[in-house]
Amino acid sequence: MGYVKEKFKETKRIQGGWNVGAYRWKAPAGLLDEFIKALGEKKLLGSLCTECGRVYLPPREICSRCFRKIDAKTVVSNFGTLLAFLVSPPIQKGKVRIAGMDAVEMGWLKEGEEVIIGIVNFDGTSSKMLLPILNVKPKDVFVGMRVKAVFAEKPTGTLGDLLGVEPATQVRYEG
Amino acid sequence: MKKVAIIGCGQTKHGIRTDVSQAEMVSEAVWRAIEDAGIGIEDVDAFAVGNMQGFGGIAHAEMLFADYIGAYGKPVQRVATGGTVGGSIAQLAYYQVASGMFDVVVAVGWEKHRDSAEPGATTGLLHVMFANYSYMLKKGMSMRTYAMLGLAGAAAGIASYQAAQYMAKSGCKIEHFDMVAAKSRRNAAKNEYAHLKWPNCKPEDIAKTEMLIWPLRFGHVCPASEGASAIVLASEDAVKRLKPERPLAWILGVAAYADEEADQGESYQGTGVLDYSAQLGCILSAKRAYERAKITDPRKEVDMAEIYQPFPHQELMFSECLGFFDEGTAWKAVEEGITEIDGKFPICPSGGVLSTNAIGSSGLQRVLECALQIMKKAKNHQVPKDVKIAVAHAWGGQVQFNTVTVLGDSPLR
Amino acid sequence: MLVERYEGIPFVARFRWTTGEMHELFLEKFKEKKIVGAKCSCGYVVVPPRVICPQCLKRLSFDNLVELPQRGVVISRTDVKFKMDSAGNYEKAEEILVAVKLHGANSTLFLKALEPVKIGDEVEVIWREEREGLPGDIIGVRGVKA
Amino acid sequence: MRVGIVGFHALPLTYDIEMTREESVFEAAKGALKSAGLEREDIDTVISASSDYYDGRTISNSMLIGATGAYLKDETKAEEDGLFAVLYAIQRLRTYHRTALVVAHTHSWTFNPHKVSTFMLDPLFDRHNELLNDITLAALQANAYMHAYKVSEEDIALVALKNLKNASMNPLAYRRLPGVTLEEVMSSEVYSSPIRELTMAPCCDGAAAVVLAREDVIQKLSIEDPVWIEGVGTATDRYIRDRNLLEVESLSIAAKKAYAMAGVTNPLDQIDLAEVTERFAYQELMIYEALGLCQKGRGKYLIRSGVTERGGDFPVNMSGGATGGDAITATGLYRLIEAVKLLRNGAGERALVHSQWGLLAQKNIVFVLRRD
Repeated sequence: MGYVKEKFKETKRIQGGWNVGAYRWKAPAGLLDEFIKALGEKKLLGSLCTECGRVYLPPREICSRCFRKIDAKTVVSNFGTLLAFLVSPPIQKGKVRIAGMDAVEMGWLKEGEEVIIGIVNFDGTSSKMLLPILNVKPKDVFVGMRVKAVFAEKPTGTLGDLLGVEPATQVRYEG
Repeated sequence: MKKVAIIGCGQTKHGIRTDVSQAEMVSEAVWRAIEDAGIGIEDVDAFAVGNMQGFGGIAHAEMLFADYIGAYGKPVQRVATGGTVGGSIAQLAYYQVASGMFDVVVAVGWEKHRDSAEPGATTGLLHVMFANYSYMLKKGMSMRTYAMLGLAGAAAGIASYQAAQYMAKSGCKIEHFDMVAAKSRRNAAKNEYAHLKWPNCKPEDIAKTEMLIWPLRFGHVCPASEGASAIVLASEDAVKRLKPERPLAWILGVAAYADEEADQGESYQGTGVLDYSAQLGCILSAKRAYERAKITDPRKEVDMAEIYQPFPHQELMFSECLGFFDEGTAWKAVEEGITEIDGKFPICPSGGVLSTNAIGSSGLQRVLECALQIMKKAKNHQVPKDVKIAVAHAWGGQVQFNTVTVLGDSPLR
Repeated sequence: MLVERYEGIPFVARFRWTTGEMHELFLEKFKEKKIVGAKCSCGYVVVPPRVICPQCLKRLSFDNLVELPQRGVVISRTDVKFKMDSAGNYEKAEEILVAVKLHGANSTLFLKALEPVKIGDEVEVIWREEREGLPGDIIGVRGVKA
Repeated sequence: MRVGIVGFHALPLTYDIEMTREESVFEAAKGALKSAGLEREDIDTVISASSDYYDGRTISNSMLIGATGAYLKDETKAEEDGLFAVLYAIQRLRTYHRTALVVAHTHSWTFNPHKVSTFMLDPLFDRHNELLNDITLAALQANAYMHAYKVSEEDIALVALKNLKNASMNPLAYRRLPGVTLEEVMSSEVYSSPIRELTMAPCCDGAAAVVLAREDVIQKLSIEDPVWIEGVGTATDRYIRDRNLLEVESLSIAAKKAYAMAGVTNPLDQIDLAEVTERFAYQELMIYEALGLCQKGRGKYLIRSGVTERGGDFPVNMSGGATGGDAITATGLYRLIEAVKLLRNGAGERALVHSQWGLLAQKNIVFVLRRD
């Protein structure tokens, strides 16, 4: 039988636009820069609320829970746990458009690849980051998997220096 | 504090409403609700309105059609909270009346987001993160990562993680999502105002649909619908005065506890939310709304619920947060048919958001549908069991807002 | 605390608003250089025509449509010295904007004046040579010599 | 049950503020709680006011939950002027809630608010007229009003001059021009005749917050010197095409309601001062009329005779009003805070506060405040 959808009469359409790209915003100066600088040293730098002890990654300025400015920074582990993930179907040309451009044509995504993105909780933080999961096949990914950060070989001083995560050594009983 | 009744309900057919303008669509719902209440516009003291304005491309659209819905010369209050907006509108209207400030209030929520030429609802959803993405690109995030995040972005992405987290906690499988989705499509087929209908849809039918983003299939996704919902609320005094000759539903308690944004803070700052499926805000809102409604045991006292579930796992997850099932067990109730239209505890007999999602309308529609069930006016999707207490839920923001509204067939004791 | 400023990536969200049948007809009539309004039984004449009377809230249908004269009276005017681009930046301009009530209509239309006019002046609607049934078919108004 | 204002904080208005949106909101919220002598834990409900179109962020409150102090609290967002958030707070305080925090902000630097006004135009017709926006519409209304009631450009300039002089004494104001003259106002750049640079409110960045509480809670917590909200009224008008441009009808209705609630029968006698939101100087004259301070078309006499000047019988905008700086959604809260400060400084017993929303003040809201 399938879907039953009511068709409504088409009436004239009037075109218009909203120049969203013309907006501008502000970020706390230096907050993300310090994080990026640490990436160049293959380290993850979070902010530490000394009131509640939470560590936010990437750094955060205001602790919602304590309603105060966060006052300290700390390096956290490069290892973490995969809390959740999703897997895209094999990427096809013409299917993924980003800002009006085809992601395959632009070379951003590869034809046929299955993109895996995960929610990663790095050890010692109260936060999670959304990162690509690299060097693993979808069938080998599982919730709870131990992962480690993958950094760019040659740091460029950008957010791109954190490439994603890959599986860390999974320790199992071998008796 | 005044007791508050719902005395009229009106909604438009939801779908891709190419036949009407935004103003025409909203007025359709408003006038139906007023007519359904059997009152005149002169009886209406105030309006509670809302939508997500970026989606339909008109800023503060209610100003444009104030003279379509009879709002001129009257107070109009506007709220907007993302997906929860409809629930927030209902609660605003509740407070307007409960405060004793107004006697009769019309609440209306709507969305006309197919007026956006961008695919789906991306115009609106993209802009939750547009500023952050602009910053991340400035800070050197590669276009590859941007494309990957964009691919998984918007609501489907967030829902996928949430689904995976829920699966990990509960042991439920994708086939249970198929069951929920099939139930929703079947129920929607009985609802004249719903968008995506599939009479007698079976889980196997859903299972045949392509994988969108694992673990969610195309068959699991809500449509981007256009439509409007409106309800008329009245104080106990107004009910005595207007004597509406119809069954009423009463609002017994409301609450809306906000959690921190889950995905990203402003300008790519970290947040402290780890589990998208935990929904502490929903748990707190439910607890407080039940307290206010004098409900001590929701499992015994609540008869049915309309849950905000654009994706099937959310019906399971939220039904646990709302206290209807133990954590991680709602999928078993689905297996047993408990949440079917004729089950022991029907959930979303209207088909829910999974089958009809006109953002600003969706949350309010949950309240409206609960009211219809209490009033026994839901026609083909009326649940057979006698509904005395119903719970309407909405979810939104950046995985962070929940509104819980408890309705009953008689005023709060 | 210092801040870092950043701009949006270039992107214009496009819209294509549906008109509904009544407004569609209003625009279609532009092709014939006609302006229609809707006359309610309360006497109010609304333009563009619409499904609900803004005065008394009665339902209006195609039966209420009336053709309006293309002349009206200037109820206000202003010399506009700026324009805004899509990003909200100002550009210098020298234009005249008027508020006009077409004869027999109660609604006010806001249109460009193609030549100087005063409050109280009689004006007529000027059409584009090639009309497509879109709002832009009306270029503006021009004074009518008595 | 009476509701009182027990704390407030407003950031100095400025353009291109050296703060993020989040920081400014946080400072306003924190400051308001401090001035009330309360902690975040004492607050039952938080209502923010902001608008997605001005912020360029869909769900503009979603990333501000931490900064407004709303984390795990009964929260919502009024998407309009902050005074509507205050109205909603009053409604909530009359039910379950004992205390409320209202926070509003707009950073005009983010995107030109006058451009946002064009997004309020009917996209099926009016939006395609490139000349239409809130400034040119105001110009049309001003000319129609001036023509009908023989109001001169000088009358309008006098309103602006009064407000500019007042603003220059207000440390929170953005536009401070000490010693500004009538000639300077009347020769400032024309945007759309008769609207000039100095006869319209400059859009700027601001954030403000107020703490409200129920009377019983105020007594229980021994909170000192509350300012009571005695009356409130709001109403909406028709869309610009079907409205009488010569009056602000919705404001007349709103004012009447607020007066009735506060037991005010003669505002000029019973109210001591007013803080109103005049996005354009001519609007203040129309506001006088709608508030019932004088008859229709006679607003000009109030400004000519100095009644509304500082030191006059009924001072209006001793803070400088929106002419001193307009932070859109926050502007109503700035007016409210200025009025509370004036009452607490002994400028009078009763004050009127007004704000507006939409094209040509389509929506208006009025409060009557009283200090015991």
